[in-house]
Amino acid sequence: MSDHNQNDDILIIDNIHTFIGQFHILEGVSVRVPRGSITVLLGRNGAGKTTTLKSVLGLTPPREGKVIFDGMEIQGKRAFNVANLGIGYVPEHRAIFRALSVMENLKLAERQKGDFNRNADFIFHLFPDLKRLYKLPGNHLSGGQQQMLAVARALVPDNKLLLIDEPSEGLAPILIQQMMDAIRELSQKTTILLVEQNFIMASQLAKRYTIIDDGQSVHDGLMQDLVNDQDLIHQYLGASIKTRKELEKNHETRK
Amino acid sequence: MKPENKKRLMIFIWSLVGVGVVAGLYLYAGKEPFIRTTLSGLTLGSLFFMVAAGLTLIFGLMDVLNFAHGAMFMLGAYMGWQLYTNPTFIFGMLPALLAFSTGIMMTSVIKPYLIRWEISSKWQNFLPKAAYFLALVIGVVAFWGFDILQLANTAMVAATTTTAGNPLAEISAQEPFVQFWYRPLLLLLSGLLVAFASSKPGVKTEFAPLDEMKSKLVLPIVLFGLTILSIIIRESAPVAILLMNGNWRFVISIIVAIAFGFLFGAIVEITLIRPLYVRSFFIVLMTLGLSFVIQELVQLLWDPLAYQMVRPPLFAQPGKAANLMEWLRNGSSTIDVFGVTFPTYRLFVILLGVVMFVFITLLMTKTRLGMIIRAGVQDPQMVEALGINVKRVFTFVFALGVAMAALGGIGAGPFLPIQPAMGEQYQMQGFITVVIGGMGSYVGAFVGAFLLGMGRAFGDYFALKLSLSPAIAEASTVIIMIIVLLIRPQGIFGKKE
Amino acid sequence: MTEDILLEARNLTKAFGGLVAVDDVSIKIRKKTMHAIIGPNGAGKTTLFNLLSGVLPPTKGEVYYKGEEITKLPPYKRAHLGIGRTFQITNIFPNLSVMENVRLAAQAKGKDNFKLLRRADDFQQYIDKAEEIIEVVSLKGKELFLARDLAHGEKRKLELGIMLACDPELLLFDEPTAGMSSEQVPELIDIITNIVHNGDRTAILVEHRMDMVMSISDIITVMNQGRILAEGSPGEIASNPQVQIAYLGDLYGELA
Amino acid sequence: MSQTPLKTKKPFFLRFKDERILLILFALMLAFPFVMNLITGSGLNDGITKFWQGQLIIFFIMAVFAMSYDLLIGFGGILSFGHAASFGGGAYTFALLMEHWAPNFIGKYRILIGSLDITEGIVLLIVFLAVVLVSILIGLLFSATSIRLKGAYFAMLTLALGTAMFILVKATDFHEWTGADEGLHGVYVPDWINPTQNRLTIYLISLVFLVVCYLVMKRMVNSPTGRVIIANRENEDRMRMIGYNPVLYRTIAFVSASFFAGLAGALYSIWNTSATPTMVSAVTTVNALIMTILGGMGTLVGPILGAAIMQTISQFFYTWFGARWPLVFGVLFILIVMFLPYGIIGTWRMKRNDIKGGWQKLLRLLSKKEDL
Repeated sequence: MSDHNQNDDILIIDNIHTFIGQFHILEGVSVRVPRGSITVLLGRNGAGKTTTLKSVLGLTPPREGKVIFDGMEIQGKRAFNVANLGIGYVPEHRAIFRALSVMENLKLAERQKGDFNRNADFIFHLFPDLKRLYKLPGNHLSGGQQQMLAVARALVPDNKLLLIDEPSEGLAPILIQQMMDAIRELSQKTTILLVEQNFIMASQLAKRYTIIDDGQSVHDGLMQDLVNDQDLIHQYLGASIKTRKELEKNHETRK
Repeated sequence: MKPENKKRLMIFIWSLVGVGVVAGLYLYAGKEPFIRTTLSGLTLGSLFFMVAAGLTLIFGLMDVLNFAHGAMFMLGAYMGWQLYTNPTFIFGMLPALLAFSTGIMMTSVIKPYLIRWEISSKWQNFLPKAAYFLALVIGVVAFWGFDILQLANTAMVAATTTTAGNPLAEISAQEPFVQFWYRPLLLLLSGLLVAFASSKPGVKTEFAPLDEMKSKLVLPIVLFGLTILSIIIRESAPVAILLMNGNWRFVISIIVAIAFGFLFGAIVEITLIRPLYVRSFFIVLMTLGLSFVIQELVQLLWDPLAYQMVRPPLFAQPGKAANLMEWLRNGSSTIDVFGVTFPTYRLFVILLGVVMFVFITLLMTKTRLGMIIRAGVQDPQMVEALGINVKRVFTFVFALGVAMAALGGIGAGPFLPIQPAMGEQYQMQGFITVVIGGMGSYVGAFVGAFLLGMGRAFGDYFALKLSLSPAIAEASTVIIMIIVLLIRPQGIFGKKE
Repeated sequence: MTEDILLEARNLTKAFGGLVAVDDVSIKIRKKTMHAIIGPNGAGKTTLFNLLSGVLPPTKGEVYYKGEEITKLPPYKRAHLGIGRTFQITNIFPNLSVMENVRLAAQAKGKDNFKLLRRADDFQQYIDKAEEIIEVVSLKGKELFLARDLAHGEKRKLELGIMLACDPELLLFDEPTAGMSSEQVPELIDIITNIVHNGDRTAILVEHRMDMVMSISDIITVMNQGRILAEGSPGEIASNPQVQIAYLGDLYGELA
Repeated sequence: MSQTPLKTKKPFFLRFKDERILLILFALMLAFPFVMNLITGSGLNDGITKFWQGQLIIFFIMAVFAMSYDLLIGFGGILSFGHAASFGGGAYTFALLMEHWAPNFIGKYRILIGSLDITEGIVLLIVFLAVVLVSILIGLLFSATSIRLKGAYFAMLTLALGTAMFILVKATDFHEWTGADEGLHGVYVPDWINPTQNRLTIYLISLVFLVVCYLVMKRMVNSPTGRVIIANRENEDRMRMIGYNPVLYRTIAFVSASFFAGLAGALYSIWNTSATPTMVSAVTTVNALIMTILGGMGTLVGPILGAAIMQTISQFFYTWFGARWPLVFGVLFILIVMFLPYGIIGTWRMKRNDIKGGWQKLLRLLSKKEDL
């Protein structure tokens, strides 16, 4: 933890424990998110990555531990209060509002009047498709378009931190590429805490990572170190995944 | 595109069936009975809609079946009728209510300071409880020796004895100010204590920013001003209102009923429903109990009698108007519609229903609040994650639903007997309407209400014509519901789960 | 050869609105094998599972069990034929005791389901069977606990127990280790292999833990975006570059 | 509230141990009229003894009705707002047959065994068979609707079906049969069970009826089928995967609940020799609901306690609070829903282990086996 200055962390999750009903989902998760870069949460299905994001936001408030955002303790606060401090959330499964049009979806995310008009150019620059679909109801969008809308929605107000949950899930390769570019561009403007299963995508985007396994944060560090650490990948991210370099080599030989 | 085409075909077929049924009825019944029955169907439909609109809105967002909706409809009628016949009761109670609300509304002002208070968790637990208890005691003391029943009696007497000649004949004295002055003060104190308790002093996980203090102060200051005003006008206002032109008095009645419904709904949601959201089945039971309590309370205040509300002058003059202009000029009680004599007040009820529908449609499609409601129906958590206080939206929607029921009540006031059980039947029809239309859909409620109204009206017509009992007409709505549900289990405009 | 096939799906397709979750999948499950289905998130594994167990009706295609078509059979009839399944989300009877959870499943195939006026506790055979199974899934000593009071891992074991009590020939495991900590997994794997191999049963397994899949399954089918990407023995799958890419994310083009 | 299976079969007499409080209560109730008779000196069939027997009869019958409702809502997890249809259906079937068919039959035919005239007995038997048949049919009707509809839609449809039944008995078209709004009054009831002449008989019959129904329902709840119904409440999808057809078991729950409700209705009809539309109305269902909630859903003793409380409250609250007593009752009900959601028995049972634990600790302290 000595590789960076603590005061630079926009978000500090300190040993949180979260229960959903009877289930003890998080059993001690600690994450640090340094300002101005992308941090990724890794881990297999059901490890507690999504719950970590929800706990930050207050949708599943943690029972123990601290969440410090921008120097302020926010654990136990209602989700709308937390969001209004400047945290944007892109949930998994593209929870856009299907009964609302694209425009309404975006307008709904305004925290102050005019938020959308101020940021419209940037949003349409990132996702030009949305401009074309502006008046369409949400349930007429394709999966990829819905995912773009979900991300765009988090960009309407000026957020200091974005929580993005599996933006690549179920997307076609070309769309994943587009989403990656968008997120990379976003990271110039704000800090991002990303949950991503697609390891290649995660490894290309993120500067730091935290691995969550069985509701505990078990490892963290710089992404470039993880990419070269076969054993760690093997242990936590599922079996015989080879690193990118080896894959590339494989690909070459097949050619 | 296949399902789209199938849907269009279905709509086409059903429109054909609808046109066929209408044409068949027209041919069978003949022109005049057909128009007359249609008009009464529209009137009924409008009433059903006014009950169902609130129900469906509340159900859509919160999954709450409100069994007290009929009772709230009835309360709206009573409040409007009170103001119209003898507002002594309303103005007598108003200072108390306003003073109490002023106190409660101070919550958001004092909360930011109180939660920063450094006290031990023992005190954090104890203080709110003590405050609630003290608030209750002070509240009781404030009403001690206050003869509410006598105050309520004034309207009863007025309703049974006053004639059109002298509206002030039965106006009765209120408690003199020298006896009354301390009551609002105590209630203000009681409200402040509740505010103190609900702002959870010393609890660090609570959240309230210190800025925006100015905007938070507006509401309590306005309410405080209104409280002072209501104390001053306590005795003169009833006289002023009774001397007013009847039409304007009726307009004010409607406003009062809506305002009362809104306030009452908000209070019920905050105090009774909110703690039960985690156990939604118990909300149904709670509202059942609430409807009990409301009905009994009304009977306690105004005796279990049926009152007839005098129609406003615009609808009161005997005689038939040939057209709309003539009606508005003369205030005739009936009007000629395509050769059928029809009471003007019923026309007004139809209008009220349509206006309400337009209002809801505009609210839902054009405003930010409507957007929030439509989004909240699908995913309240995500709405909250966008930074919107969903709890407050829930309160607002419930209050709005109750306000609409209250509006329905006062709208029905002048042509239904005003009695404690008047809401029950409409609640049942409201439920059926909501189920037919699809729970949560206001368009469905609108269509369903008029479908039911028509069914009921034509049921009545056939019952009369074929000398069957009126029970057949009553059953017609149930039959329509069963048919609709057999064809579309999720209702006409409902979405499949 | 055909007698060797226990379950067969032909051209199964399932679409939700516009989204095709399972796209023209044909799969054959041979008797007495442990057949694993793997694939990245959203590949359609759970949907395929739901089609096989009858929770969802397919948009197109047929399912055959022991050579007979069962596409339109409701789940409870499939259960009588001998198809049992577990759920990804723990899906037990929370307010009943562990014993009762298993006992009910044991009772399902018996002929005493409509005896209204006999005490359930008088039917010793079901209780005996339940006790036996509780022992197999190593929940002994917790019979009288309410199911909701169990720890998560124990709930998963109970889930296995419920399925086992139905006496199935074909077992469908939907991520049996989801949400379990690493220390608990080996025990569960033991239980599962024990159940399958000792009972001469057939099993289909959807699982994320690759190490587990590789070590216990006979055949592996890899799904991606609703289709079957590859099928073969663990060794073949491990060395299949396409699979690697599917699992790591479909950024193949960019890498080239 | 789980049924913990007991491996060892208890000896017959030991089974009563769990029920000893109820056994004592039963004995007390059995002795009640005679004791009252001794104390007050008024005859068994008049004065205050007769009055209190009447009160208890209503309690017994309503307790069975409430229990049958609990069978649906508490054990089956089915929220029906039309349960009064079964109760009223039983009452009307009984009253209609006794009013329009039985006198004719008895007038025309005599059935003798030796010199013993059992005509009335046979008539009653036939009428009760009809009651059973009708209530089963009503149960089937209601359960048929549950196949297609779920949740609030289903609840609303049961409400509507109940209302349809209510409208039917109120319809003036059948006035000469059903008496429309007024209902049927002064229904013919054989002398030996006539509540005005032989109240003690009907008292004992209702008491036995309650006890038998309680035992049968308790047995049903613990039977293989009952266990399936309870599990169905917990998790219908999983039941399907195990191999049960939930629709079938829901139907069984509906039919058996309707069966008991119908019998209770018929008995109620004997008790006040009438059948009125109120018995079919939603108010009656709501009463059963309130009783069940008060006592505790999912327990059989709960509804009995709830019925007792209701009966007591409606007696005493009137004298205490006057005609507006339901106001107090309504407030009480809201408080219970808010703060005792599992009802009296339910809350007690949840806490019982704590109580037990407390007692054990106390005993340990007293016996000084443990230093604390």
